[in-house]
Amino acid sequence: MSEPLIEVKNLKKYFPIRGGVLQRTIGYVKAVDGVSFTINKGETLSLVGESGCGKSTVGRTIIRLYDKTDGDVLFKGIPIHSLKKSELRKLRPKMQMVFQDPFSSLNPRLRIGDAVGEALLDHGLVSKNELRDRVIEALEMCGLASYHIDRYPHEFSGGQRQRIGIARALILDPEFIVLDEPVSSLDVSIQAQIINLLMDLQQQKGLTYLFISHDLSVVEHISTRVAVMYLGNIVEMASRDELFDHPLHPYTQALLSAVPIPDPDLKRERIILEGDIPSPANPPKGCKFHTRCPFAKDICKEQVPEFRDVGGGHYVACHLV
Amino acid sequence: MARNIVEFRNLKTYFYTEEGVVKAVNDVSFSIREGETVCVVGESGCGKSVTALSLMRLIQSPPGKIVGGEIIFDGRDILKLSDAEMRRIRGNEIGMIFQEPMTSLNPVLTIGDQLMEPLMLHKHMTKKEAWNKAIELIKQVGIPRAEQIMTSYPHELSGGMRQRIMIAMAISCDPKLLIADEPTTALDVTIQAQILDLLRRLKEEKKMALMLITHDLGIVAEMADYVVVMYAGKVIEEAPVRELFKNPKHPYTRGLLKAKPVIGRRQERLYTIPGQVPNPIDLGDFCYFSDRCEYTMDVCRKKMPPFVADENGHKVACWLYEGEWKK
Amino acid sequence: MERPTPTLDYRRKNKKRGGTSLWQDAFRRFIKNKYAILGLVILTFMILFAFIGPYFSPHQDVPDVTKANQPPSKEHWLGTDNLGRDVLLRLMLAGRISLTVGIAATLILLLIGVSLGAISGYYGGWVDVIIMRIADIIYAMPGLPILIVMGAIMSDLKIPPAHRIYYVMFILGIISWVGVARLVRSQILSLKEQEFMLATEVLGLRDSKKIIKHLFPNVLPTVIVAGTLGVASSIISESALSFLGLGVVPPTPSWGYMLSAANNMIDFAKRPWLWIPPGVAIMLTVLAINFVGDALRDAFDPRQKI
Amino acid sequence: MTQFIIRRLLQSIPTLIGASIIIFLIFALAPGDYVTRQFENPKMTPERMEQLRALYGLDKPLPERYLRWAGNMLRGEMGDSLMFKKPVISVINDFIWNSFLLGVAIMFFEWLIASIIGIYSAVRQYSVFDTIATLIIFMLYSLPSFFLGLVLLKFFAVDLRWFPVGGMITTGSNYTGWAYIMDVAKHMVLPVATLTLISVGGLSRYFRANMLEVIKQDYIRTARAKGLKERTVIFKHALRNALLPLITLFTLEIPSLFAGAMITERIYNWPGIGKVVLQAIYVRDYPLFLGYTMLITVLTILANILADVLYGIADPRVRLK
Repeated sequence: MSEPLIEVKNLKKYFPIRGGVLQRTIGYVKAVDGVSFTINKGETLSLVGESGCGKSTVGRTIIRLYDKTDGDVLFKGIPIHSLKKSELRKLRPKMQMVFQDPFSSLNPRLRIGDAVGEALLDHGLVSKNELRDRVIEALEMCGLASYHIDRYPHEFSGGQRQRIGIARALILDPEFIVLDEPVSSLDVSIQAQIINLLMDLQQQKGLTYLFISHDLSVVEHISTRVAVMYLGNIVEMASRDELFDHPLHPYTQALLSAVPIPDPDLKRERIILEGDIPSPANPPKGCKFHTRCPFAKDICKEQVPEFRDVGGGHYVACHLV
Repeated sequence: MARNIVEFRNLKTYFYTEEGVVKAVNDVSFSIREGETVCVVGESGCGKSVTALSLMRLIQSPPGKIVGGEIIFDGRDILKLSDAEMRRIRGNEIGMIFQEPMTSLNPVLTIGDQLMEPLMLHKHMTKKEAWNKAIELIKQVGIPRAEQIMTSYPHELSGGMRQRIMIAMAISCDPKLLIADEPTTALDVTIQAQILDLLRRLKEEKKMALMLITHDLGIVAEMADYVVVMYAGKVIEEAPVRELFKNPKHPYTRGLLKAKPVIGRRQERLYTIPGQVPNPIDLGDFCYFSDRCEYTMDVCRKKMPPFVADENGHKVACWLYEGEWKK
Repeated sequence: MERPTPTLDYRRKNKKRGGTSLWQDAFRRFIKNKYAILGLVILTFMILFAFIGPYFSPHQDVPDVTKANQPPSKEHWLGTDNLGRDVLLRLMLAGRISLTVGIAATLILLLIGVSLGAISGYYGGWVDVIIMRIADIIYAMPGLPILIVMGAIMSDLKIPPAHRIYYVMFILGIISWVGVARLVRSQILSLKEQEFMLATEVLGLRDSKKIIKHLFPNVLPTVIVAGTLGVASSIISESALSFLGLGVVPPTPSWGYMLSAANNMIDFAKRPWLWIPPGVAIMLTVLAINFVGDALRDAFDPRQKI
Repeated sequence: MTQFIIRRLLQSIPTLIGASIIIFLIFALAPGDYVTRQFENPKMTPERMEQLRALYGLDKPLPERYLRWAGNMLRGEMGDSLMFKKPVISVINDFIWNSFLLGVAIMFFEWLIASIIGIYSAVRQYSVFDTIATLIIFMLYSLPSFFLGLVLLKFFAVDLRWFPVGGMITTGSNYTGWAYIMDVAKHMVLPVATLTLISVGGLSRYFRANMLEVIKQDYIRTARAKGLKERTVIFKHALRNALLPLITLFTLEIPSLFAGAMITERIYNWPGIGKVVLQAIYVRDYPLFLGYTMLITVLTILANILADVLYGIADPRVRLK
């Protein structure tokens, strides 16, 4: 087993809800409600779940775009959330992020060369005359051409912009990259290009990824390990093969069976979940999934299931397993 | 064989933009039979939505305009109808649901108000009758507490519920055809499963044809009887669903099937189609896929391939099959 | 990768190597706008008229009572005033004042409005609360009466006529920055939500870079539009104040002050050449600026075409 | 809702205090006061001036004067107008309704014309009507109100003699009943026309922009897809949404009904509050001006709260807490 690069310990992120005459905090949206996991060097851990499950908030809190509410995040043993602003800034290049929306993730008024190169310059990692070469190198590594350096974001398609976003992160020579739904707004044919690019780069550079996605088929392709989130908690976590071949949590099973498969002859037993995802401001008591779980028992309504190892690094939080 | 409910014949819908003419739908022909589910599949900008909106005559003009062709619906050419006649078809004989359930319902009108509108208009129901029918519809699309929903506003409902309401509204007048334009793209996968299930059930119950527009081949495999593949404003391949998945012919279709990761089918690398969809402005007269195709020949860059059917009725527009046509 | 990805240009028409910035795009849209061009032509004319025009006038701006109150003639195209001065020349000279005050007042209001709005939006917290409270206070007070009272106080303070113009600029700037501040603040708040601003944090950019390279250029279009339209309303406010005799006063006339000739019943009824030309001049200038401002808004934001 | 109103009222207290301090200071710091202005002549001795100042309470230190003034204001006592020699309240009451009459007429015509032009321009965007309306509107809102007022006065009253040159009733007449109403109406035509023409431009642009924005929305497409008549689509589905932001605008215009139009009232010699206040400024009648300014400030603050409340009632998406 290789060494952990990221350790997340009981991380919580609550967003206050304000109300009343004086706009006091009257409640919290528990976007992330106590998650723990580690990411080992060189692997891809995927966080998968539906909208509102808190997967993006986890990603943003890990690299301290948001301040945590509770818990700890260690990057190579350094507690990220205890760093001073200047120390954090120095560490920034090591932890990067690729964003979901290729249209809003690039400043429309900045040339590509500046967008990709500015951080390198700002951190003093390169001299001004070397900069251009480094930018071109990064662009080419991401499948773009050197003459793109003088262009503006609106002159590129979604897939190309996503490549620019990747180049911008890559040029800083990071060890860890949070990929926040990097392909979900792209068409299938472009999606495949970007996934391959990400996997190639990981191999060449020994990168460690946290891959956030709602698309299970992409997750299955790209991950080493997978964690399934529901309403702010991880309900199941295991190696990719284990999770997809032997899903234990009813939610994971339902998710997997809900994905349409491009084979008209395949007839599957489908678990169709009833109802909607409850609001994270007012989650159900006990197991948060019990309101939609086809197998829910009385205990599920009262007791929060423990997140435990059921063997071989397969973790699950369910009373019925 | 059931008769055609819709037949697109050489439909051309262009958009006149500042940069030039976008031939969003460029000589498209296909048909949908009664009670059949036809999936129109393709990537963004391929013209699949514009085809559907042309059928409803809801293309915004300017910049859009239907410049040629015919759309025969139930024996009449839609494009020749008066506005009043067209309105009697919309929402009555053809229902339509859209991609964004969050913005497709009017935020300041109650669900009940919006549901009752087409019933009172097309079926000449009284308010009371329409109210009862609307409640029945809400139950039919699987939403509990129908009375309460009637007086709710759209923002009080979740995305999945709103899409159910949209469906209820679209089927309220028992249309012969339901158009669903990416109905589940904005929804979570467990909700998507609910909606697809609902659409399938309603289609059977109401015996209506379904024109389902999607980019997801998984949904196509699950829902379609017949598939139409579009690329850059053209239909490049069409076939019955089993035939298409078993024996995809066009390199683009094949590429799409290979490029999408599939659950339970692990592979080392994904197949990729290189490059990207061409800029739709001022395209020439050649195969639009030629610059991304791994089998490109000289002829592909010079002439537009004709759309030809083989003996199984599997149609494809590709020069690779030139040899087969001569037989 | 199996094969190198062919790098297709998204816009094939764009053959040149250097990219086209949004500024260039906006410029292209701007010069295509007929109203914008008309506005620019009128505006250029007014500026030349006011600043160069007087050098071509055969008259001197000195009283000559022998020629008082003459109607328009070949010699005096717009007639003469009650002191026998050429109205056309006065109109040009007044234009200098009106245009200068309009522009300077706008610069002051932009300076205050943009900096307060930016600070408020960027830092948030209690700074934001305080600035927005002050904005609320100023917004709640009736603008024109306060403006007029300040004009009156200027008279009480016995400010020399030559200096009044600076005070007028300043007063106009101070009472009209609220709109711009709110606009800039809301723009910055929405920019902060954009992923590229999150990216600047992830990249660890310095605050100064975030502001100068990322926020500022994206707020600038809004500021330019607000500034242009601000000049128009400053000109109108100044003319109202001067019309009441509480703004810029003789010997330096402004268009508004010239219009106050209409306060005299005889001049008003019998000598329209004294007060109609400055009114038309104000209207033309403001119209031209509004055309340009509106075209700029369209050019910067083609989606919001109105 | 009640909670929201209470909160907003509480929030407006500091605003009101701040505004009152600023308004008070503006006058207090001005050198010329009522006494110097009104009684300064060679015969007046400095002693007598001081006596007068003491009489009017102008000799006390500033904070004391402010507190006394503010305390009086809170009790609704605005003091006596120096110019009219009677309570400010009754002066305001004497003239404000004349302004209100003018204001209501203007508001009626402004909204009527603007809505017709705005909606029609939006529905027929780029038509000949739209182009011409746009041009005229631009010209109207580029006009200073006093210039338009003067031109209309010169042309229609002085030259053509269609309408009276000023005032509210014909001098020396003592019409009653219908004749009185007609007389007032005749006097109202020009001032109402002036202010309506000036303000109709901006509002109709706003109407048009709102309509255009709403017509682009998905739910309008949905309405059309239901086969609704274009009339229903525009007036039921589009207009209701387009009107929402206009509710705010409308409510915020309410204080101006009471504020009077200083310059226009002066030009047409309309006996409204605006004209009187302008006069008060010229003679430095501070109590009257202070009373008036505070009244309008309070009305503006209340209108702001009312605007939010009405918006909350009209838009089901907004929940007032």
